[in-house]
Formats: sequence, C-alpha cells, structure tokens
Amino acid sequence: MALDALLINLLNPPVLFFFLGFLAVWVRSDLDLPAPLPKALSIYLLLSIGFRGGVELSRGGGGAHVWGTLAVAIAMSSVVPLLAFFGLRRRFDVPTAAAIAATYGSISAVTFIAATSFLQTLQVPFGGHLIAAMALMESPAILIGIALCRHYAPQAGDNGRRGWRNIIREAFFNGSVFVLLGSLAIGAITGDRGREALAPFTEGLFKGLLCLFLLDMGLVSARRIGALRQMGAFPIVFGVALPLLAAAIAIGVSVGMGLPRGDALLLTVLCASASYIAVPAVFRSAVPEANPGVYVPMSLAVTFPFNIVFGLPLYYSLISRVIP
Amino acid sequence: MALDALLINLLNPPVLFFFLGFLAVWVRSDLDLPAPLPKALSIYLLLSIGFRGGVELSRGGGGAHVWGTLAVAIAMSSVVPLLAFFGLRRRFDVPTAAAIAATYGSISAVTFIAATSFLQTLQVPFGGHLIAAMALMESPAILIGIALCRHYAPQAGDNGRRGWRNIIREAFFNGSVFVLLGSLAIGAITGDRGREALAPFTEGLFKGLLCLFLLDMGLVSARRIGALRQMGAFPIVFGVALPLLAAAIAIGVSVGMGLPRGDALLLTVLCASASYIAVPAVFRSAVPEANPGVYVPMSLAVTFPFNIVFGLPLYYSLISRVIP
Amino acid sequence: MALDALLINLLNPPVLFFFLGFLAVWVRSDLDLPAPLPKALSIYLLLSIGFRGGVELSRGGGGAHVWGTLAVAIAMSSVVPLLAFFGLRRRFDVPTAAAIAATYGSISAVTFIAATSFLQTLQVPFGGHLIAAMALMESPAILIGIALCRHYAPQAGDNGRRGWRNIIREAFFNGSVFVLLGSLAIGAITGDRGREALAPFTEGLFKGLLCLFLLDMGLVSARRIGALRQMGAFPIVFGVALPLLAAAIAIGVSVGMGLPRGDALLLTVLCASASYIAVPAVFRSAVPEANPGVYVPMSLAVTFPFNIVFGLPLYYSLISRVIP
Amino acid sequence: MENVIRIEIVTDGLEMREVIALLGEIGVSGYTLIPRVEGRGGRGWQGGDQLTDAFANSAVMTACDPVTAERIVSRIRPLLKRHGGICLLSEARMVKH
Amino acid sequence: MENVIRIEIVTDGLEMREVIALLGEIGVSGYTLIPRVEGRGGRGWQGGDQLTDAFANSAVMTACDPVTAERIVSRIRPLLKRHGGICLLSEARMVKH
Amino acid sequence: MENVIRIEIVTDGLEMREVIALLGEIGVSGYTLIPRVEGRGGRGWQGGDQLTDAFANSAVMTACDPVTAERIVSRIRPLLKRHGGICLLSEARMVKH
Ligand SMILES: Nc1ncnc2c1ncn2[C@@H]1O[C@H](COP(=O)(O)O)[C@@H](O)[C@H]1O
Ligand SMILES: Nc1ncnc2c1ncn2[C@@H]1O[C@H](COP(=O)(O)O)[C@@H](O)[C@H]1O
Ligand SMILES: Nc1ncnc2c1ncn2[C@@H]1O[C@H](COP(=O)(O)O)[C@@H](O)[C@H]1O
Ligand code: NA
Ligand code: NA
Ligand code: NA
Repeated sequence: MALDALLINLLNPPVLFFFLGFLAVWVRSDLDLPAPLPKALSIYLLLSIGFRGGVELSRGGGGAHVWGTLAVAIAMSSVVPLLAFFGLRRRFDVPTAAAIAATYGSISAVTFIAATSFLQTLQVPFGGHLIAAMALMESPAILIGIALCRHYAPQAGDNGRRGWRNIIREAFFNGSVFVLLGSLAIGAITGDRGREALAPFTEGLFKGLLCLFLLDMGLVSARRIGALRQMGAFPIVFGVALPLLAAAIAIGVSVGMGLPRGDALLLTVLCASASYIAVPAVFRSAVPEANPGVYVPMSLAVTFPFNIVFGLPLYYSLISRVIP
Repeated sequence: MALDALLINLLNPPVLFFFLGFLAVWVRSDLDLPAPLPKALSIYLLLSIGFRGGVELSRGGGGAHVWGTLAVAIAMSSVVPLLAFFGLRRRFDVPTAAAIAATYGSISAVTFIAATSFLQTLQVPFGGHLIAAMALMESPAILIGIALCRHYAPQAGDNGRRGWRNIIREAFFNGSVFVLLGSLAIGAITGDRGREALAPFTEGLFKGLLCLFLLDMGLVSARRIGALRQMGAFPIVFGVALPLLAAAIAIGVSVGMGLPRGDALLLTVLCASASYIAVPAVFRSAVPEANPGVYVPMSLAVTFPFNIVFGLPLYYSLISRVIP
Repeated sequence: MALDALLINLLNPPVLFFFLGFLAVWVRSDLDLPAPLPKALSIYLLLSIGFRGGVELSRGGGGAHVWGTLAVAIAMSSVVPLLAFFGLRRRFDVPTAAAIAATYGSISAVTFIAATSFLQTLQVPFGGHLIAAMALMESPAILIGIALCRHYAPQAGDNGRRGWRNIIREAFFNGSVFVLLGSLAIGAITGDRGREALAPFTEGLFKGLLCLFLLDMGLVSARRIGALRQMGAFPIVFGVALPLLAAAIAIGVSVGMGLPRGDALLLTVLCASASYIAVPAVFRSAVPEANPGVYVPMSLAVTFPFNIVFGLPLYYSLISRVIP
Repeated sequence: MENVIRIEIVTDGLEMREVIALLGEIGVSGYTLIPRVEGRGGRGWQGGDQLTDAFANSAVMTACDPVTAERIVSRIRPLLKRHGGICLLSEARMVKH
Repeated sequence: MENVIRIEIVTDGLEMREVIALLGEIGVSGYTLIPRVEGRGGRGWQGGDQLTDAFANSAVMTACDPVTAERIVSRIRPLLKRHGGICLLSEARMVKH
Repeated sequence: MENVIRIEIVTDGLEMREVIALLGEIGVSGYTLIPRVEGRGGRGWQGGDQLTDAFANSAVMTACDPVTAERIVSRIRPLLKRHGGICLLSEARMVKH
C-alpha cells in the first residue's frame, strides 16, 4: 500500500517535473524560468485553489467538521512553532530559532496543492474548508515567532520600532494570503455559476501550470542544497523529523475528530509543511538578525522535497490504515 | 430590472476581482501583479476579442447596421472630445483640457470587454463589427485633442517639431490598436476553422484572464485615488457626468438606428468609456505640458470603476426599456 | 497541389500572426511582447511538444523506423555543417563560416512546431520519435562548428581556454534541449494517463500560444532584415539555397527509408531549418570572433521566414508526390 | 551646471521603502531608483529567489548639495548597520531643467 | 587608461529614443542603457503604471572626452526642460579593449 | 567614511559569470550587479533579442581600495579585449555598516 502510494506519487507529472528541475541544477544546465514567471504562477495557483475552495464551500460541503477543522488548524499552527522553538534554542541564537519555528508553524501552499493533485489522481474527495484552513495557518506562526524573539531576545529585531500593527498587517495581508482568501470569498459568492465560467482557466490549466511551477521549485530547491553542506546533519534530520512529528499529531487528531481521508491528508500536509515565502518576507525586515541561510534551506531544500516526494504517499498510506 | 442588472453585474467574477484589487490597496496588502504580466494580459485580451470579432464578421453578421454603426462610432469619438474640451477650457489650461478631451473621446478596451462578458452572462448576442468600432474609436480623439491643443495653445506641445505624420502613426499604429485590428483581420480571414483551432486559448481562458487583469486594474485604479483628493469634487463629478451624457446620446442614436440591444450596449459603453493607455502614451511625448496627474486619475480612478460597477447595468437597463 | 498546400499554410492562424509581426515592424508600430514573455512562450512550446512526443513514444508508435530516423537525424546534423563550411570558407573568415555552418546544421524548434501544426491541419499523423530527433539534432552541429573553428583557426576562439567539457555541457544541457528531452522523458513515463491530466495545457493552448510566439518571431525577424541590406545578395541566396539542398537530401533519404509522409516532412524541416537560439548562445562566448551580425540575420531574417511561409508547403507537396 | 554630491545607496529591496521615506523627510529634490539589482557582500548572495522579493537588493541614486548629503549619511548609517548594504558618495556636476 | 567624463542622463522612458538619437548625432563611441528605472523629481512619481511605459524613466550612461561632454550638455538641456530629468557629469578613468 | 575606488564594468551578459569569478578571486568585499542592461559600442547594438540572453549586457559595480582596483583593471583588460565592454574607475567615499 505505502509502496503503491509512493509509486503513484512518483509517476505524477508534477513530481517528475520537480525532479527535472533538480536534475537541471545537478547537470549545471542553464535552464531558468525567467524572472516574474514563477511569481505569476504562484499567484495563479493560489487564485485557482482559493476559488475552487470557495465554490466547494458554497455547496455547503464539509458538514459538522468545518469549524472543528479550522480550529485545529489554527491550534496546530501555534503548537508546532512552540515545539520547534524550545527544541532549537540550544542550537541556534534566539532570532534564528524563532524564524525556524515560524517556518515550520506556517505552511507551504505548493505542498498543499500537490496533495490535492495527489488526491485527485486517487479520486479521493476533500472539503473546500481545508483551503480556508490553509489561509488561516499561514500567519499565526509568524506572529508567534516574532513574539518569541521579542520575549527572549528583546534587543534583537527592530527594537520594537516596527509596531505590532505593521507586523500583523504584513502577516495577514501579504500578497499570497490575500489572493487566497479573496479568491475563496469570490468562489463562495459566485458558486457553481462562477465555476462554470472560469473552469477552463482555474481547472483546465491547473495541473499543467503546477508542473511548470514545480519545475521551478526543483531549480530553486536544488540551488539551496549547497547551503546545507556547511551545516552538518542537523538541519536535514530536523527538516524531516519535525514534519513527521507534526504529521503524527495531525493524523492522531484527524482520527479523533473522525475526519474523512481526504481532509485528514490535507490537514496533515499543512501541519507537516514549512513556509519559504511568507516567513522570509516578514522576518528579513522585522528580525534581520535571524539567519536566512539557515531557515530557508531547511524549508526549501529539505522539508519541501521530502514532503513532495515521500511525505505525501507516506502520510496517505498511514491515514488509509487508520481511517476506514 | 436596473437592480437586477446591477446584481448580476456585481456577482460576476471579473467585477469581484476588481473589488479585490481595490481592497488590497485599501488594506495596504503588498499584493502586486509583477511587471510585464498586466501588459501581457492586455495583449491577450485584445488579441482574443479582436480575433473573435473577426470570426463573427466572417460569418456576415451585423447586416445593414454594420457601416452605420462604424460611422456613428467615429462620429461620436469626434463629438465627445469637442464637447468635453469646450466644457473644460475655463477650468484647465489648454493642454490639460485637450488631454482630458482626448481621454473621453477615446475608449477603454477593458470596459468594452467587461461589457461583452456581461452580455454573455445575460446571453444577449452582439455583432463582431462592434469590435471593429472599438478599434476605430481609439485614435481619432487623440488627433482631435492634439489639434485642439495646437490651435488654442500653439506655443505648447512640441512647437510642431513632431510632425503630424509621427503623431498619426503613434495614434493609429500603437501596439493595442495594431493587435486589435490585426487579430480582427486574422479572425475574418480564418473564420470558423481558425476559431476552432484557437478556441481553448481565445475563448476558454478569456474570463479567467479577464479576472486576473481586473484584479490588476483594481490595484492600479485604487492607487490613483489619492491623486483625486487634492482636486476637489470636479474631477469626480465630471468623470461621472460626461459618461452619462455620452451614454445618453449613444442610446438615443442606437434607438434611432434600430440597433439590437447587445450592439446598443457596446456602442454606448464605447462612447461612455475613457482611455488610460493610448492617450497618456501619445500625450506624454507630444504635449508634455498636459498634466497627467489630472487626466489619468479621472479616467482610471473615476470613470473606469464607475462604468465597470454601475455604468454597465445602468446603461443596459435603460436600453432594455427603450429597445424591445 | 503545391499551391493548395501553400494556401492552406498561408491561411493558418500562426502564419498569419507571423505576418502581423512583420507588418508591425514595417509600419513602425510600437508593438512589443514584453521581455520575458517570448522566453516563457518558448519554454512552454518546448515542454508541450516534448511531452506530446514522449506520450506518443510510450504508445510504441514509429515501429521499425525509430532508430533509423534518429541515426539519420544525427548524421544529417553533421553533414550539413560540413557542406556549409567548405562552401563558405572563401567568403567569410573561419570563425564566421564555422558559426554559419553550426547554424544550419542545428535546428529551429519553432519551424518544426509550425510543421507539426501544418500536419495537424491536414490531419497527417507523425511519430513521437521525430521530437526526439529534434532534440538530438540541436547540439552536434555546434560541436562540429567549434571543432572546425579550432582546427582551421586555432588562434581564434578562446585559445582553448574553455575546455571541451564546458562546451559539450553548454551544447547538450542548454535550457531548450534540456526542457525538450526532460518533457519527452516525462511524457514517455506517464503516457496516456499523464496526457489526460495535462491535455488542456499542453494541447488546448498549443495553437494559441504558438500564434503569440510567431507574432513575436515576426517582430524579431523583421527587425533583423535591416542587417541584411549591407551584405548584398549572398546571405539571402545562401539562406534559401542551403535549406533547399538539405531538404532535397532529406527527402531522398526519407524515400529510401520508406518513411511515411508526416515523418518525412518533419525530418526534412529539421534538416532545412537553422538555429537562432542555441548556436548564438554558445558561439558568443566560445568564439566571439564569429560575427553574429552575419549568422543571426541569415537564420532569423532569411531562412526562418522562408521555411515558415514557403518551405513547409513546398517540401510537403514534393513529399506527397514521391511518397504515396 | 551645479556642483552636487552624487549619493548611491544599495540595500535590501524590502528596506528601500524606508530609505525613500528617509530621503523624503530630509527633503531631497529627487532620486532615481533601480528596483531590482543583485549583489554580494558580508551577508552573502542577494540574487533574488524568484519566490519572494526578500533576497534581492535595490539601488537608489540622488544628487544633492553637500549639507543634505551629510544628513543622508548620518541617517542612513544605522539602517545599513541593521540591514546591510553600502552608500557611496562622489562629486559631480548636475544639469537640471 | 584614459581620462573621461562619465555622463549619466535620467529622463522619461518615452524620450530615451530621442536622447539616444542625439548621442548618435554627436558621435559618442558608445553608451549603456538601463531601460527601466523609477524616480521622483519635480514632476512627481515615475514608477511605471503597469499599463503603459508612459510613466517610467530610463537611464543612460556614456563615457566620453570633455569636448563631446560639453556638446551633449548643451544639446540635452532643452530636452530635459521639456520632458524633465537630470544629467550628471563626473570625472572617471576608462579601460577599453 | 572610507576613500574608495568605484569600479563599474559593462560587458556581455554571458561573460558576467567570469567577471564575477574574477572579482571573487581578487577578493573584493562585495559588488552590485545590474543583470540586464542594453548598450552600443564598437561591436554594435546589444539590446537583447528576446530569444536568448546572448545579445544583452550586464553591469557590475564594486567599491574597493586602490590596490585591489589596480588588480581588477589588469585582470579585466584581456576579458574586455575578447568580449567587448568598458570599465570605468572613479573616486568615491563609502559608508558601510
Ligand atoms: N564593496 C561593495 N561594492 C559594491 N556593492 C557592495 C559592496 N559591498 C556590499 N555591496 C552591496 O550591498 C549589498 C549588501 O551588502 P552586505 O550587507 O555587505 O551583504 C550587497 O548584496 C551588494 O549589492
Ligand atoms: N536630484 C535628483 N537625483 C537623482 N535623480 C533625479 C533627481 N531629480 C530628478 N531625478 C530623476 O529625474 C526624473 C525626472 O525628474 P523631474 O523632471 O524633476 O520630475 C525623476 O523621476 C528622477 O528619476
Ligand atoms: N563609451 C561608452 N560609454 C558607456 N558604455 C559603453 C561605451 N562603450 C561601450 N560601452 C558599453 O559596452 C558594451 C560593449 O562595448 P563594445 O565592446 O565597444 O561593443 C556596449 O554595448 C555598451 O553597453
Ligand atoms: Na506547518
Ligand atoms: Na469614449
Ligand atoms: Na538544420
């Protein structure tokens, strides 16, 4: 079963394009997606997934689990960074530990999207509210990370110059969260009529553009591997162990709540994935003392490929054992 | 009826994405469509609408009204700037008044496109020659604006250094007019065979990419609102009143000509909409004395949102009263 | 028959958009596809054609001809540059002659793609291995060109500073070859299941985006025409004669091998087309003495338009005479 | 032609907003911005990471009188200390409309 | 190494064509162009408006001898007057192939 | 503030990798790169051809001490000779964190 899932995942075009990107860096090809294309693709993916989640919500799916799932999502995105921070404090300075904590508490939208594509291949349904859960999990961990930093290293960061107001705005209204929530709302408002009009765009192109984006993620991720070399085994071990721990908790909670398989996988993937967009964008300005040479490669070159390649099928085969 | 139309319009995904862009600026999100994406989208929209118009023309639709409609379109794009100019001369210096005149005589392709999408939602047909009308209305107003300026303020502008030849070329062969006319011609040549081959591109993606473009227009439009604050009520009043006046004339003429509803709406929207691409591009060079801090925000932050949100349903409900 | 084929080709939307680009330069329109759009389009086209070729291969099509065709392809991409070089040596310095030789030995992916679109219009099938042939033909000519240069003008080039290792890497792993081969492999691995998931992207949009890319090729090609003026008739004569010669050989070989019409046309087009991407990218660095003001316009402003407009239908009508 | 100091500041793209706010406060008559440049310095490679703008630099150039230049230098120093980057000053002559 | 004047001109992107034509007429040996820069000056913010190129600047740099520099300055002045922008001159040494 | 030499090198974009490797070998403390600029010189127009990066330039700027500057100049000269481009040196003062 686990092997089956792994195989299905590995033979999915998006994952293969991810490998292709990796390979390009490995053979030192000059392949490159020119500058604003990756950003444009990520806007597209967020818009599409948000819109589809909204349409799903407008159908009233999800039933009793909706609010519970959202609550668990927010709770997990606060628990994971605390776990991470206290595990990391002895190894790293406070700002860097706090940034890693925020990284793992927040989420990776592309990992989530790859999981939805994996579920579609298996024809397993999932609720639109999981997409709302994703949007809600992006920001709290960032705030917790900054709060941890200000508490344990009050001289670091911007000495409080940048008020919480600004930080909250940057965390909640950064471009990706905003597009995601906005499209979710528009999908929920226009429902199936809107869906019909936009389907060739939001659904037809989805997998193809996901392939293109994962090709870029392969390039970006492989380029960060060099940075890992100087850091020993710890980042690699941590970057695999923490997702596994978070996934275990998430699966446990999913079973407890009686979530269906699809929802359980997506919730698990959200907890197990790590941010590489929202967190660096906020931390670079607010806590420049945190070393991006540590927290970005951990997320991008360890956890992201691990989840995309092994995590997805592993989590799913566990879930399909414990959830009938 | 008017309320119905308003509601249908407001719940259209493109209009909702326009609001989303507005909202992003309002909450100071850092959302941004990266640099050449909006330009690429506008080329796509012009190419698609042009091509579809051409295919429509190749089917010989439009009947007796074709030439009449084109003639009216050109006439209106000459009358409106004259009306505007003499109304504005006391308030603004000649170059700025002339630029505003050109702005309102010329057209907004996106407003037109939103109108076609509105008609599609209502399943009201329209003739492909209206797209030719749009292409023909973009340039004459620019020439009239520059002629007015040269006549009433001969020392302004480039002192005639830049010959009419250049200005005519810039007005008639600027990128957007050229793509529009070229695609129209190609659509007319290849007809339904060509349409079939390109439909997933020109039609399938149309509404989705229109949403993306209107998201950007929301951002761009909202960012210009600040410029209005220092100018008092006049630009806002003018930016709503002139379109209403132009629309009233256009509806009257449409009734007189016996145009069907769809054609009447599109002609009205062309007359009521204002340029923010072709006009600034030509005037910045040819008449740098004209103040773009006035004519661009009027068009982009007043007339454009007014037409997209209220104008379309208003004009349509008027038209559906007077045209059976 | 030849005239029929010519007409069918001329009325194909992609060819018409190519003319439109030409026309834009001719009337000095400011039309321009903004900077990374053409590059993004070329990545899309290579990815799509590669993927489709791979899917085709996974179906086991092509039969006995597969290996033979690939061998012929590689052989032709070595013979053509030798023919060219010894024909050119008296007219140009060694580095420039070598660069022209490499240019004509290598291929133009867009010409190939236009040929597949032409075949689709005629509903003539072709084998997926031709796409592999294209990928294999891009690089050998480059190596031969550089070897010729090093042999006949050892003081030129980078004095051997840049080792063959680097040059081979640049020739075989440059971005376009890499995307093409990678997508071919992914298509072959995922087969028809993958195809279904990606079809709206790789097939639905194909012709539309090809139109957009050929619009740009029209602009780029027309802008290079100026450079031809100062060079007399030779580049024009050579830029038409060499493709005709290469095509004649390729058609002869195709008949000899008993290739079906579709495969024969594509092989012919590969032999007759000239590179304007991979060759300049490698030669600019490795042999800066070669004059790009000669070899690029020959390929881009003579051979490319000739093949797209006249070559395709001409080769096809010859082929349809000799291959039943 | 006027004698001016040409000031050139390169720093993290995300901080450019602050640099510009600072130039505004000090009251320079104008400035020119190159929104996206790459670079290397004590804090490593800033080549943009395609996903966010968090790892690219921006450069800004302003021509001003020596007194204003002094004020810019003293205000920019702590910002460069926190976020990295450099500030170069040189003599120039300016033609303005 | 040769002593040269380094000239830097920033103006409206749409006018760059004219500036370059002017440099060609005067006969500079070369120039380098940054096609899209942003800026603020007496005529307000030039940050590009995403829809047209009408609200962005371009910058051009050329290294030339002092006599040519004088000629550039006198020719560029009216253009800057009409369309805005600045021109900076400074001393430099040039290495050319 | 430190007195430095401001060095500015413009050359073929494809060769920039080599220029940067060279700066690294010589041991400059940092540099700033404008990855895509256009230009004209003895080898004609380098305006990018949209299809490859083979016809555009890059510019790099580094501030360093005079000794390092000398070394850069002597190392860059053959590269400019082969691939074209220019290198400008001027005096400046630097503020660093
Ligand atoms: N010596 C230098 N010359 C030119 N640019 C520099 C220099 N040092 C630093 N920079 C620029 O300033 C940025 C930040 O520098 P740093 O804070 O030292 O990492 C770098 O990414 C470069 O773009
Ligand atoms: N003092 C200055 N320093 C640097 N750039 C300037 C300065 N003044 C103007 N500029 C540039 O020139 C452009 C046009 O200036 P202006 O005509 O004053 O609006 C501005 O958008 C800036 O890019
Ligand atoms: N005098 C100059 N001033 C500024 N930039 C120059 C000059 N000469 C050459 N360049 C730049 O260097 C590049 C290559 O020059 P060249 O090798 O002379 O063709 C040109 O494309 C310009 O970008
Ligand atoms: Na997480
Ligand atoms: Na109008
Ligand atoms: Na060939």
